[in-house]
Amino acid sequence: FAAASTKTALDEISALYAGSTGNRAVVSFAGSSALARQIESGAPADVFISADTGWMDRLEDQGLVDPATRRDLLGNSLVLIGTGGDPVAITPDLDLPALLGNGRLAMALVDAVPAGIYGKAALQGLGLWQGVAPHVAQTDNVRAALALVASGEAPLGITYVTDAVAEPRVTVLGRFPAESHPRIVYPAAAVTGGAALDFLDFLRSPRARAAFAAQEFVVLGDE
Amino acid sequence: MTWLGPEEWQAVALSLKVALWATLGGLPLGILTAYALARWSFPGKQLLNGLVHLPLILPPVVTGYLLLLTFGTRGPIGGALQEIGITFAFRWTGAALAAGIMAFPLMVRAIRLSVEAVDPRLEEAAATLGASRMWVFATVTLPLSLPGILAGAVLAFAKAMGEFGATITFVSNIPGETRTMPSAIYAFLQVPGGESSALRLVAVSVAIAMSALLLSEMLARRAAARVAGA
Amino acid sequence: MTWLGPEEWQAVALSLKVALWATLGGLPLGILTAYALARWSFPGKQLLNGLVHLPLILPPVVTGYLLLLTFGTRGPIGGALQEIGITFAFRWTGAALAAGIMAFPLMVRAIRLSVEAVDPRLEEAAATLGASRMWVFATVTLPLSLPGILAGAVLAFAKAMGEFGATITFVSNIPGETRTMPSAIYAFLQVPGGESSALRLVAVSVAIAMSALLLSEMLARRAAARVAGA
Amino acid sequence: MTLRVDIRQTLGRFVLDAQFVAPPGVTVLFGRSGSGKTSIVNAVAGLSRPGDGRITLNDKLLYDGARRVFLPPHKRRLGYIFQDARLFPHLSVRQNLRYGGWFAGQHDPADFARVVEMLGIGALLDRRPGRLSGGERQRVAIGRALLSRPALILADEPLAALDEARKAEILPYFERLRDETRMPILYVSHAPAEVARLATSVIALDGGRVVAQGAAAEILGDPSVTPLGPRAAGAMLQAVIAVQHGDGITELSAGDLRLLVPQIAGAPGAAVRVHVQAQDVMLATARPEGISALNVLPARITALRLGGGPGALVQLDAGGNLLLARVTRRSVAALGLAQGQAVFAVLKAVSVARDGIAGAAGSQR
Amino acid sequence: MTLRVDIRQTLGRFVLDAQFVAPPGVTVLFGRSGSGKTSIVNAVAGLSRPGDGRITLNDKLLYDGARRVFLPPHKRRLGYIFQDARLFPHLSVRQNLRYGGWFAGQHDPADFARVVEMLGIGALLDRRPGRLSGGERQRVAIGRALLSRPALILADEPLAALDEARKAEILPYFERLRDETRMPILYVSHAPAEVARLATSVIALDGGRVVAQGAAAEILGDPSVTPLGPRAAGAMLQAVIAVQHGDGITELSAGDLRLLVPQIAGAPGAAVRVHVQAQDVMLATARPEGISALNVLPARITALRLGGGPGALVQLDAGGNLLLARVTRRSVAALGLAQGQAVFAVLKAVSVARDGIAGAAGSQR
Ligand SMILES: Nc1ncnc2c1ncn2[C@@H]1O[C@H](COP(=O)(O)OP(=O)(O)OP(=O)(O)O)[C@@H](O)[C@H]1O
Ligand SMILES: Nc1ncnc2c1ncn2[C@@H]1O[C@H](COP(=O)(O)OP(=O)(O)OP(=O)(O)O)[C@@H](O)[C@H]1O
Ligand SMILES: [Mg+2]
Ligand SMILES: [Mg+2]
Repeated sequence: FAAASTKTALDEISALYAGSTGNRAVVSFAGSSALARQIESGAPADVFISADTGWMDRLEDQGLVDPATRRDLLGNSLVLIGTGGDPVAITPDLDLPALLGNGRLAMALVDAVPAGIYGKAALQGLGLWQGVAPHVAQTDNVRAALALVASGEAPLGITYVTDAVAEPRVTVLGRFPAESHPRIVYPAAAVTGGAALDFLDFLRSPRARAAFAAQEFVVLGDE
Repeated sequence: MTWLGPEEWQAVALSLKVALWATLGGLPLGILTAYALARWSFPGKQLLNGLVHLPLILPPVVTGYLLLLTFGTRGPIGGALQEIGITFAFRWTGAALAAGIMAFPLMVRAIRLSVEAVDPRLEEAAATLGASRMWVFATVTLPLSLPGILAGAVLAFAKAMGEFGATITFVSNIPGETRTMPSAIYAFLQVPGGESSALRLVAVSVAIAMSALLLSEMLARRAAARVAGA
Repeated sequence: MTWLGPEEWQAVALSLKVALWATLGGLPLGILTAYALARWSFPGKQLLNGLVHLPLILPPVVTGYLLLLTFGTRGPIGGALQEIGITFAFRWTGAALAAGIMAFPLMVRAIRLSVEAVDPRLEEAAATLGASRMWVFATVTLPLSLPGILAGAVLAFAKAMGEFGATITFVSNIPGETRTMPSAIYAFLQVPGGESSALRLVAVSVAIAMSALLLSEMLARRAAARVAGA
Repeated sequence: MTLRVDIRQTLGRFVLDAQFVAPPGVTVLFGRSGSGKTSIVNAVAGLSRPGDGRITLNDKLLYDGARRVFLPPHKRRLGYIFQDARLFPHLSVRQNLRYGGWFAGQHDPADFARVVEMLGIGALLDRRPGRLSGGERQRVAIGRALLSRPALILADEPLAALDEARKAEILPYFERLRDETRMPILYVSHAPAEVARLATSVIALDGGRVVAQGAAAEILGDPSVTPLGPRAAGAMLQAVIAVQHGDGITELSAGDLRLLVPQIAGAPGAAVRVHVQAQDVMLATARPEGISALNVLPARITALRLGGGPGALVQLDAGGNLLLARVTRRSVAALGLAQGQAVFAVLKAVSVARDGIAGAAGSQR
Repeated sequence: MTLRVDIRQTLGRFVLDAQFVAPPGVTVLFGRSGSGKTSIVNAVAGLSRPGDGRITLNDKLLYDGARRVFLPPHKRRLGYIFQDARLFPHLSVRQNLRYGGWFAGQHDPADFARVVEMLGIGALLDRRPGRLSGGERQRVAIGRALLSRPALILADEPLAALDEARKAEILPYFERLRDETRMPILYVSHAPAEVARLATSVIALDGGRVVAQGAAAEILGDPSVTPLGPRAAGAMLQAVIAVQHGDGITELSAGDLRLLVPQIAGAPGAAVRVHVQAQDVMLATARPEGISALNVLPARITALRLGGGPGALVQLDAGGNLLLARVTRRSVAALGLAQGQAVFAVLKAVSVARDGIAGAAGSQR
């Protein structure tokens, strides 16, 4: 069970995994919250890769995942995107409302979806949230925010870098400083009673790392 | 009531507004489309029929995305409408449009079934009495299709109350503007422990839709009793 | 065809299976419910009516969540059913259940409208000719409700083909088991560059639903022509 | 086999309160439009539930308000011919006709063929009812009811939509049903000819109440009751065929009377029923000579009733038979007609037209 | 004002091919069930589109197959009384009645009241049609058509569902329409009494073709055509009221004839039309005495037609009027009847009953 945003990389990795071990990895992609609830309801999952730590913490509290196997698998960073335009430096001095004009700042749900939560935290950390809050258009996932920007509906948006680089119609205007928001991590853990520990290990193999990196994920590791 | 915060009340009010507009605004077009599909034959009829069903077939996200492309400020229709002052993007009107479009197939089907059930011999009788096609429609077909129109309206209203995927994709989720109940519920469900807040909103939403349902049943029963004769 | 990968074909086949089962499996219950709502009066009728509409009103995610809670392996009904060997959770059967439940209100409404339009005087005539209530239903009411049954079936099928929110929430998105077309489309849309794959699936899904629609229109037209007399 | 009806029912502002007994044979219900005929038939059929009362068919209880018995329509074994045909639009004519047979459990092809033939609907069998003409529809409805093997026939103006020729073809079938089965037939009709020809007993309704009931001969021959209007007043003679003359004339004998009528089928000795309309009977004080009327019958005036209008009804005893004659008051005065007087009743053979003659009730042919 | 119809139309396996002209007054269409009467009426109404032909009302072209003209029904200004009433179930009786008026643009309360009164539907005005009786429904349908201020009335068996008394009340209204307006009325009926009373001209249909047409007096008085069956054969006399006698007898004069009939309203000099049925006329070679029949008319036999059956039709000239008598062949032989012979036609006053007398076509009252 894996957060939907990891699909491209995980598809590739599971193919590699099948090739190298002969075992097939079946990956179910959905929102982290849905997956977590399903695991709570007894879903036949072996491995859970969450897009944020909250749901993983909850499962861990309930003893549904094996804390021993939990590790932070991936990292990501937030960027400000737009369609064309000059790069900006994202500092507390950034005048976002001016950049937006009448437009909206597209973000994922700032209280619910990880990318939104991180984005809000970053803006708050930079002291920009107050000014920009009334202009935020929230979507149910990062991709929808990206689509708003790509279609020109919103001049600016905040997404993961992994999403931004894959959409040719948007350009990255600036990266949020890593210290402006909590660390973005994708924790992975084995579901209690699940089998495929070797898959979890495989995720940290060099080939898997390469696949993740190709999608601009920051591969966190044992370093 | 104290158990809903002001923001939540705002979502309730907005949802009501959106659902009402989606229903009432869609009704004339829905009736027209249903009538055309039931009674006329014209080239492209099956195309229209397919088009009407499209929002049902497509995953809502796709519908929302398509709406964005056509009715967005840069979209072909959205751009044109904006010139005459109608904006959908990020407005509650857009939410109503999305809800209306998602509800449209349900509405059209219900009305069409009722129109098809109207005895054409009564329409003929009206014509011999001097009623033109439009008058026949207004005085005979329309009132006799009332069960379907009511059913269509209530289905559309219920659907509009529950619509989420297309809405949030098209007009996102802006508190007070496009943050309808389903968006709010969704947001609550995304965070660990948000279930109870979501539940309260679900309860309100169900209560509203059920009232609409009961109302429509009452109206339908009254209409049926009148037709049965007293 | 070469432009769909094997996984995608799997999703298409699965979606078809799920939608067919959701439609055909739901039909008997849908007809019964529609008939009961149209012709009987019993205590709790409005409750049943409300219950039927519930999946329409609730955001799909909520429906999916409720399904998960009741029909999941740890849920009260799901647990009981599992003991007798029926599992919904994370099986294609669960996807069919979710799609069927989401489509149920549409189906029931359409059938109910048609049942209500059947002239009760014909049912009376059948009774005087010796037909018991069940036979009247089978030989008069049912065939005369055909337009609504067809409409209900096609609406349900289309809805089932497009159903996503409740399905993914209830049974997740497991390739080959519960990964229907809409889920696959969703997954594609979640990742950078997946749009074109999503588009292909959308096209297939639309093509299938449209074929079903055309088929139903044809059948309906034939039935109508027969009733009009030849 | 007898149908007993005793019901009270309120329909909107209309109150039905009817008691009557329908013996075997045809019981004709008549009365003005809106007098409650269809409402009664519906109650007997079980399509409406009276507020109170009791309906029995032989010893089968169909409805009892006090004991809360209500036999559902499909258990009543009825053949109901509706005023509005109510054919099943999704079934072919053939399937419509066979519908009742499915539940009666048997299908008799000979019977089917006979009914189809009589109703002239052979060419329609594979059509659907949608585009049938009004009369065709009604004929199919008649066939459907007859073929359901009912224990009781309810016919609500079954022939109103039909032309005279078709009526003349179908009426004998109802006569045969009346004569060959012991089934009660409740028959709503406004047509004097049908009433005269079919009725075993007659029930007149007005405003939901029974205002007159009795044996047909009695009611129709009673000068004080002219329920169907003066044209329908007349007497019913029970006769047997005496001689079949070669020139298309049949000689009947009724009591001491000999009556010449246009040819009717039947061997000598066969019983027939003749309805002689009062207005077709002329009275003469002396035997008229050189007239075209073939029947000049010696008779005695037994009653004389002057109406409010210009007419008068004269009841006669002609050779032991009751006859009615309708004349003007002026003639009563001119001829000095009085009770007990001997007169001649003059009756044209052609006046006793085909539709006034019928196989008698209970005759064994 | 004249309606001209010339149409060919194929309906399933039924082929309609009818040409006729309906002059002002009532044109009665009759023929067996399924002979195409309703199909013709529908074509005139514009509810079906014939394959070919032409329909005109006066100089207004309603349909022309060659020139592809088809006037939609709502522009034809029709009052169509349907065989199946077709009331609007969602409207009250009052609204049904007023429906046509909305489009005619005027509502005449006096007219409305008069029609409601005549049809006896005053008590039903606020009800919906759902639970009306069959006859009530038909009466409302008649009212609805009459109140739409039509230029042409199409009546498809309008009175079939009604009782005799009600018929007798409504028939005069159609007569008045016929006599007071120049509107053509196309009237489908099977009832000889209605035909005799209303028809200005008559069209007989069989299998979709016109088999006989002409003025009513001509067709009904022609011994070789008995379109409604022998009972309906008869002659139509044009008469004027001569004397109103005190005893409820009205004396009419027609040509050189004096005729006594039951009282009919009208001042002396008023024109009336009398239908004398052939079977009500008795022939005598010598003037009979002491009989109840009030009319003994000297006449001369002008034609004699022996049918295949036991009957014969005798055409008479009585004081310049054509009369028909139906007698048995046996009487023809017994009395030695022959063309040219002088005889007496004996006719009971009561035989010329109310429904055989009507204000004459075109009379100015
Ligand atoms: N659309 C149609 N398709 C096939 N057959 C038709 C159609 N319309 C009429 N007919 C047939 O044409 C014939 C004439 O029908 P029509 O209704 O004109 O008869 P009618 O003279 O009015 O008879 P009735 O007195 O029974 O009402 C009937 O046999 C009928 O079944
Ligand atoms: N359910 C009802 N509610 C109100 N009024 C009713 C109802 N059913 C019948 N009536 C009225 O009761 C009266 C009797 O109706 P019914 O149908 O029995 O008349 P009918 O004798 O069959 O007349 P017809 O000869 O016109 O068919 C009518 O005036 C009718 O309008
Ligand atoms: Mg009736
Ligand atoms: Mg007809």
